[in-house]
Amino acid sequence: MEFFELGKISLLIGFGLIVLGFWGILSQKNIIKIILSFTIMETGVNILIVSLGYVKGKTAPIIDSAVEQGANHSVLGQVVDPVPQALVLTAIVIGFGTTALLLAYAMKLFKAKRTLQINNFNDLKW
Amino acid sequence: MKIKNLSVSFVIIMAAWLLLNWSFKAEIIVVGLVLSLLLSLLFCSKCQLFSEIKLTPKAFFYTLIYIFVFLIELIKANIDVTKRILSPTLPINPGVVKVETTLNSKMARLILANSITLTPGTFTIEIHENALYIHWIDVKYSDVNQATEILVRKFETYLKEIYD
Amino acid sequence: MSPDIFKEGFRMEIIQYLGGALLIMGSLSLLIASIGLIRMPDVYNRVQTGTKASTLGAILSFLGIGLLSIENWSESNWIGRVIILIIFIIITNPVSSHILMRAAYVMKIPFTKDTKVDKLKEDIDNKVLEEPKDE
Amino acid sequence: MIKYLILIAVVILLMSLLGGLYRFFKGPSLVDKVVAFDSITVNSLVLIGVMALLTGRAIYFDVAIVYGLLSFLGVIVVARYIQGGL
Amino acid sequence: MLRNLLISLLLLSFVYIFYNLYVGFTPKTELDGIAAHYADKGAAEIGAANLVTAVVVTYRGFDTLGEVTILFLTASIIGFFLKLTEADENKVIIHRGTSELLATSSNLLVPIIILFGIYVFMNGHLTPGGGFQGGAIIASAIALAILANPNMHINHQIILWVESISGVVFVLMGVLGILLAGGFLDNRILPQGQFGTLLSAGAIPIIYSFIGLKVGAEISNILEKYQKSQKES
Amino acid sequence: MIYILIASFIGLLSFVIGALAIQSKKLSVAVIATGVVSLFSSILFLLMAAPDVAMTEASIGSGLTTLIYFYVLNKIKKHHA
Repeated sequence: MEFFELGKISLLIGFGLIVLGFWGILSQKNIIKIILSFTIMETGVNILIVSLGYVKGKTAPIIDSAVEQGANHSVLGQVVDPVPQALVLTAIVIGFGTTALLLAYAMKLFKAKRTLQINNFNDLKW
Repeated sequence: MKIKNLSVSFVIIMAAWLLLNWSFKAEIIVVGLVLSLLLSLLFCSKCQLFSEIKLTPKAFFYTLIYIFVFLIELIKANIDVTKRILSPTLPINPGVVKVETTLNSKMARLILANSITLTPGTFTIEIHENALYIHWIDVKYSDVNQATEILVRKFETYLKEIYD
Repeated sequence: MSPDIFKEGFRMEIIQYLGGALLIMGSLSLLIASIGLIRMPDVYNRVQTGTKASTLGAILSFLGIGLLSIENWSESNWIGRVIILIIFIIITNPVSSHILMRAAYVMKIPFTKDTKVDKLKEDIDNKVLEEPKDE
Repeated sequence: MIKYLILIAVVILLMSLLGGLYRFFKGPSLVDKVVAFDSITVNSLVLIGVMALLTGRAIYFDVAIVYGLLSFLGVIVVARYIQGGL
Repeated sequence: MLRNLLISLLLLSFVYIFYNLYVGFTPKTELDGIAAHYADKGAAEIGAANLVTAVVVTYRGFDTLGEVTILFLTASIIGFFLKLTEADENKVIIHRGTSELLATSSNLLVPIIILFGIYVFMNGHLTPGGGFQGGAIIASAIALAILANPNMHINHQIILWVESISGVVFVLMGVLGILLAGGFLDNRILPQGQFGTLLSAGAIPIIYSFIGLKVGAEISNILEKYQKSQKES
Repeated sequence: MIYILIASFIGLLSFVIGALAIQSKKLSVAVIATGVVSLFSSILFLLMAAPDVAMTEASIGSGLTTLIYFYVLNKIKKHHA
């Protein structure tokens, strides 16, 4: 029963998506494809962080009548860790910003050289 | 006309707010009234979606009948689709036919097109003035009038009573 | 030991079994939609079968979920959200499939060989209407 | 008993997800892939509903509404892209 | 050839590191440290039912300020980058209009989607969601309206005003927190109200509403910039 | 039990679709596949009891990002033609 646990499985999925995205970044030649691989890698990192905060058998950190409450609405021992979720929430929004920025740069690069193959951008190479 | 459009959209937005919150406390109702007034003034004054709707008891009665007819057609459509998919020979005979409608209200045309899409074997591809082009999975009549008779009439009679 | 219809628990149980049956029927309908997606010969027929079966499947499944959660109705808002979701699916699913079908027609994806009539093409050829293309 | 019914429903849903995936890989044209995307989304929508049922939290339905809305937007964007609009 | 070899070596080393991390990982069985404090006392201190909202808005308020700033900077840089020239700006493209069904259904749906976005950010302390999600939903409603009626023109001035006023109010609420209560973005400048109702949790509904309006305005600004860049030759 | 079934199935599917996204020749297919990976990850977040994150991923990570990608692809397509 050691392997079949939700926390471990999602950790594995996160690692797998990171490796997949890294492979895409290294092996692809098209700039848009590289940005796409970046997005996939970001998704993997988010899954990883959230799975670190998961506690087995506990429910979402939102208090309503479905959660047992102690004195003064205390839910200690009922919910998962809220801090990684807050971090990932910030990370996704900032990830959207960086993706939009990268795509704007890609559009400008395309306008300058009329191509998206990364081999053609060798102005700073020596 | 304008008043009717605004009031109907106001009621719809308010109903959506109450369904989302599902509580009738004073604060929720006050916030909902303000929001639905604002949104209906901002977004629904230009598009005349509901200006042709009739607000009589008869129209309400026909709405209920329409929903009933529509549900029966939806279930019939699924039995039909299931039979076609699961039979080993795949009995299809598709084609694009043209039908005509006499409805003018935009909302009624949307409802008509969606109903045709969800009924047995027919699907709206294109709508242009009063002609609808329909992809029919089992073409029986390729003539305009006969196809109109069999596909459109059953909905149009009820929609005529509700809109214009 | 005969089950008493007027007992609260028994009625609850009946409603729960009804909900379970609706859920199973809905998911079977979704399965039929995906089989249709696999078997049909061209795009137009795939969109047809997919839309009809998956719309009814989603509606039935959500009705089943709403009935299965009947014990919790008094505590939080199950029923309102289920109704909103069902209305949303009924409005959006046919429209999005219609737009897709139109896009397929613009791409000039060929019909399957069995197709008998194509009035839309005839009318475009006769200049009754222009080609459905956005610019 | 109810739990087994839900388990059967989940297994059927996952199988139909596979059907959509087959069309997503195989589809000769872009429109086929988008149709498969639509079908995958509807299946996952029902999956989210089942998960809300299993945990007993009505708040998960909010996520389902957002999911359905964004899938509608996605399909329309791709269709407009094909027709040369946007 | 050498390149492929290097890539596979790098990936293999990654896999090795991840394997070691995976083997050494033991899932948590209970909360500890600061998370236990949040779960135990958070509801009583802040008054918000959604603990994630409590962390995002109040306990880690500075992070949210940074996030909003980054989004604002992104919007400005994209606006600077995709700036059109005078000739492109005045170019008029007349779209032929889309399918009638799409136009009608989007007219029907857009107000309801915006209402749903407002619901998400006003109920950020009770249900999942909050300012960022609500803002994204509002922006996607505006994107749907643009997609359905390509000839529609958006009033730029309103978006700019909404964005600036919301930003100013957001920072002002934070500073009021320093003056009247414990620290920056402290929500206890208003009474906590009854737990679990719409008007509770102090200032959180107000703060999150303004964050939502600001995020919605910024993201629709970004989308509109991208849409306008299609005009460029 | 049901959770583990769903999680492992969704994880496998997201690997397969991610590989398709990176390998495919057409850019539009790759963008749609990335959107599907994002949607699946949103289901995973829901399984891990994080509805806030799931909602953010569904609305921002999947919806708006795909929209921006298609704006860029449309621009590029116009220039190539």
